[in-house]
Amino acid sequence: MTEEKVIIAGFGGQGVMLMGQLLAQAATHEGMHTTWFPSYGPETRGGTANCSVVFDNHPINSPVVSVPDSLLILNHPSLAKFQGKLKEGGVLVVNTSLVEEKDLRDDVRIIKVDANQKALEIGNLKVANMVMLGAYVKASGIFSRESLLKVFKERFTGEKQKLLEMNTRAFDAGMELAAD
Amino acid sequence: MSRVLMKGNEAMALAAIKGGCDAFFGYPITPQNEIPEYLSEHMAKEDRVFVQAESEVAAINMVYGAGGAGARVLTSSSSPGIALKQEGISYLAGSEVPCVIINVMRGGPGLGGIQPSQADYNQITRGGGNGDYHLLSYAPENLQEAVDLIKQSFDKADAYRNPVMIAVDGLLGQMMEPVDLERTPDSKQRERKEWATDGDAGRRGKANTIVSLHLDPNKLEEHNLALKEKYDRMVENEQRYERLETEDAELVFIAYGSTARIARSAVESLREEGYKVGMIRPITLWPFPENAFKKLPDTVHTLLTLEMSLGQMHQDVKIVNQGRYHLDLYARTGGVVPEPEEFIEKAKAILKKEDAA
Amino acid sequence: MKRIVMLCGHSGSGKSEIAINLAIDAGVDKLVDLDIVNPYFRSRSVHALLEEEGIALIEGTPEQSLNSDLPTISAAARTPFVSPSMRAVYDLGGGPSGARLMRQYTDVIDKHHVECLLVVNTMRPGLDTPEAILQLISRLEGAGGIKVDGLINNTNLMEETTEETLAEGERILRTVSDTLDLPIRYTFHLSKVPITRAFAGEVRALERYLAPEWL
Amino acid sequence: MNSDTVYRPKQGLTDREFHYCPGCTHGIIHKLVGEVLTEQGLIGEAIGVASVGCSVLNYVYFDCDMQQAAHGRAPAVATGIKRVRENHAVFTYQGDGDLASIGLAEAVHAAHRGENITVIFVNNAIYGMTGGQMAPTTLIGQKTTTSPFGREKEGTGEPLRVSELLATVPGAAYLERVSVHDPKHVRKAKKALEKAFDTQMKGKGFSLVEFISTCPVNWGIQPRESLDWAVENMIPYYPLGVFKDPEKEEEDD
Repeated sequence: MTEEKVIIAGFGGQGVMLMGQLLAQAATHEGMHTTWFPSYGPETRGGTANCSVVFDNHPINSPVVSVPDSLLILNHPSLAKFQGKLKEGGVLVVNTSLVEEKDLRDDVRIIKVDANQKALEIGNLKVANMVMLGAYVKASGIFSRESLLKVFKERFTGEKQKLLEMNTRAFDAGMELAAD
Repeated sequence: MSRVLMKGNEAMALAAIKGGCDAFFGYPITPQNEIPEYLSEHMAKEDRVFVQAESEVAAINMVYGAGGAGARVLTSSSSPGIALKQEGISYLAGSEVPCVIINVMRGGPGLGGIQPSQADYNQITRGGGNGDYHLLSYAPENLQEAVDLIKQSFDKADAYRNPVMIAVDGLLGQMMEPVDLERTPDSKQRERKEWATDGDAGRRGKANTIVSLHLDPNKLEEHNLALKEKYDRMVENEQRYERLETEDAELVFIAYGSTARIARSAVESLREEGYKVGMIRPITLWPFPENAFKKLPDTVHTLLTLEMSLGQMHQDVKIVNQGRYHLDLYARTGGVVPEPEEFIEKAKAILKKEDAA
Repeated sequence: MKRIVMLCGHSGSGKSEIAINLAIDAGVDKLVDLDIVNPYFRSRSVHALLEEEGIALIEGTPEQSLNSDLPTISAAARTPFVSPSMRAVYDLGGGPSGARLMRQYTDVIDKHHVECLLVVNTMRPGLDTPEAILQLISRLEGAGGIKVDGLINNTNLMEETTEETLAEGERILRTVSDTLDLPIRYTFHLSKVPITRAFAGEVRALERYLAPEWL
Repeated sequence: MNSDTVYRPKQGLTDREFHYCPGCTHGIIHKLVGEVLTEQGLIGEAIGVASVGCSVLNYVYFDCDMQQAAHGRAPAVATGIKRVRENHAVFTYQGDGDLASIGLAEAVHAAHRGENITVIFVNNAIYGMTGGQMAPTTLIGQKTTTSPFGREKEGTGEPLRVSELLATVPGAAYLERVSVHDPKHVRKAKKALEKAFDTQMKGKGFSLVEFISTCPVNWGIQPRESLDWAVENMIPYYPLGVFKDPEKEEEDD
C-alpha cells in the first residue's frame, strides 16, 4: 500500500484519541509502520481534540499530517477546521448526528454515519466513536476486522472487559453502515 | 516482546528501565509528563526508586545525591525545567557524577509554550550552567532510535562519568510509533563504582568525597584540563550522524530530531522530482558531528540548516563549514512544526537561483 | 614603631603593601593578615617571600581554602598581643567590616605596646576631604572598638603619581591631623616618584610586592 | 560519660585541623556528630552532605563518605543518597543561611516526605561566610551588614523559627533545639543527636537537631561574650527543647 494519512477530529470526550490509537495498534499488528500524534493543547473534555495517524509499509517520516487522505469528523466545528485540508477524492467519514450535511464538500468520497443515533440504539452514546471507526475501517479497506477485534481484546481488559461486547457491536454497526 | 506501539514519553521511560536505571527524580512539566507518570508505576513494580520532587531544582540535586552514591539515575523535564536544573547539571559535570537527563523541548524563551521546539540547542550544547563543561547529548529522530540511545546512554554516562542528555522535542515525546524494545541489549548489572560516596568507607578503610569545589585556582585549572581531556575523547569517539543521499547532492539539508523526519520527506519528494538533495542528520548535538562534513562530494554547493529554533544549530554549521559552501537557514520557532512543503519550496528556490547563476 | 602596629583603612588604601613594607623593613616576627573582606591581593599571597625574610605569616584561612571567601580567622592571631617579646604588623581588612573583628581582641590590646595607624589615599573616591576621612575614622573606631593613633599618607594615582599628588594628600591629612591631634607617622611614595621636598613623618619608598606588573 | 573524663580525642573525624574562628561552635558540633556516629557504630557506613556556608569544607573533617551540595540543596542531595542507600546513616550539615533561606523548600519538603535522614542545623542568626549579612534567623534589632540600623519587623519580617515551623509538618519525626554554651548543654545536645540518628536508623522518618550557635567575628564581640550573647538573646527567642518526638507520638496514638 501507499501511505495513508488520517486526521480524526471531534470534541474532547468523544474518544477521538482512542480511535487513533486503536487504528495505530491494529496497523502494528498487521506489520505496518505507523505513527500517532495528538494535538496536545490545553483541550480537555468539551474542547476540540484531534489526532493524526499515518500508516505505511515504509518507515514514516513526518507524523504531522497537513493533507490527509482520510478525515474522520465527529462534530461540526471540526468539519469547518479540517474539511478544507482533505485531499481531492479523499475519504470523509462524518458523524451526521452532529454535522450539518449542507456544508459538505462535493469533490470527496463521503461516508455518512448517524453515529450518535446508532450508539443510542446500541445502548450507550459513548460508543459513537466505535461506530465511526467501523465505518472508516470498512471504507478504507486497509485493516481486517480481525486486527481491530484483537486490539479491542488487548484494550478492554480487567474492569473494562465488560465494555468489549458493546464496543464490538458498535464497531460492527459502523462497518455495516459504510457498506450500504 | 517484538514490536509494540508506544507513546514517545512512555517508550523513553521504559527504555530507561531497561537501561538499568535505579532511580528517577522529577517534577511535572508539559510535554513530558508521561515519563514520570509511567515511571511512578513501573519503577515501583521493579522495586526501584521513584520520587516526585518539590521542584526541578530539588529533583536534579536528588539526582546528584543518588548518582554520587553510585546509582544509575534518570531525570526528565522540558525546556524551562531544564533551565532550572542547570545549577545541578553544572555540579554533576563538575564533580563527574553520571546521570541521564531527558529533555522534551518546548517553545521559549521564558514560559514560552508547550508545542514542539528545538530552541534548547544552545542550552544543551553550550552548557547552561556555570563553568567549562559539556554534556554528551543525543537527538534521536524516531522512537526506536530514542529507545536504543537511552539504553546505551546509561553505559556512556558511567564510562565517561558525565551527564548525558537526550534531547527530543514535544512531537517525539507525544507521538506514538511502534518500537522494538529488544533490538538493543538491556544493560547488565554493573560493578561497584570505586569513587562513589556509597557509605562503604568503613569497609574500604578510606572515605570518598564528591565535590566540585577547588579553591586553589591552579588545582581548579588542573581539574578543568582533566575534564577537557575527557571531552576531547568524546569529540574523538562519540560523534554520531547519518548521511542521506549526499553522494551526488548539490544541496544538503542539515537537520536533527523531528525536523530531520520532516526533512527526510522533503528529500524523498525532491529526489522524485529529480532534484539532487541530501541530508546530514546530527545524532549527537554535542559533540557536533564535524566528521559528517568531511569528504562531501564536489557536487555540493549549498548547506541548508533546517531547525525549530532561530539558527542556533546554524552557528555550529558555520563553524564546521569554514567558508567552503554557501550557507542558508530555514527556521520555524515558538512551537510551529514545519511541513515538508516548506522545505521543498525553500530547496527549489535555492536550486533555481544556483541554476540561474 | 611600637611592638605591634595595626594598619587599618578604607578598601584599596594600600594597607597590605604597606604592611609588607613595614614588616620587612622592621624585621618583625609576625605579619598577621586579618583581611577577611577582600579575597584578592592579600599579604598571604607573598607567603614565600616573607618566610625568606624570617617573618611568619599568620593568616585566618587554612591552605585548603585559599581563595575562598571564608571569613575565618586563626586563633594564632591572638598570640602577638599576649606574647610580650613578639613584634608584629597586623593587616586589617578594608572599612568598618574589616575593623569589626578587632572587637575580638579588645581584652588583650595594651595601648602601651600597640599602635593603630590609618592608611589613606586621598585620590580614592569619596576620601578627598578632611571631613570624609574624619568620618571614616569615627566609623572604624566604632566598628572595631579601637582607637586610631596616627596616619599614613599613601596618596597616589599609581603610575600617574607625581610629587604634587602626594603633597595634595598631605594638605588634606594635615587638617585631619590638626583636628584629632594625630601625627602623620609615614609618607609612602613609589620609588619611581622622586622626592625633592620635605614631607610629614618618615618618608619611605614603597616596594610593590602584591600587584603584578601588568596591573 | 565517666565523671573523670575531662577530654576525649575526637572520634569520627579526620586529623585535619578545623578552620573555624575562636568562639564559633562548629568545632564542638562536628565533634559531637563524629562521636555519636562512632558510638552508634554508624560512621563506617555513614554518608554526609556538606552544604554552603562557613562549614562548606566539612567534607574534609568528617571521616566518612561525603558529598558537597549546592547552596540550600543538601536535603535534596541527601534524599537522593538515602533512597538508593537505605541502610546507611545519611546526614546533612547546614547553617541558617543555607537551610532557613535559600534551602527552606528543600528542608521543608524532605521533612514533608518523611525522608529518613538527619539534618544538623546550625543557627547563629547571621550569614557568616559572606560577611555578616542578615539571615532569616537574625534577631529583631540585630545589626548586620545588610541591616545596618538593626533588623526591623517591617519589611524583613520576624526571625524564622525553623524547628517550630517543621513541627507543623506531619512527616517530621524528631525535632529538638539545643545549645552548646556549657558542658551541661553539650551533654544534652549529644543526647539529642543520639536520638536523631536513632530515629533515622529505626526508620521513623525525618529528624533535625537545631543548634544555637555563635559568630563572634560577625557579631563583633569576643568569643567568650558571644556564648553569653547567644544565651541572653537567642535562647529567649529560640527556646530549647523537643518539638517533635516519635516516642511521644506513639504514646499519644
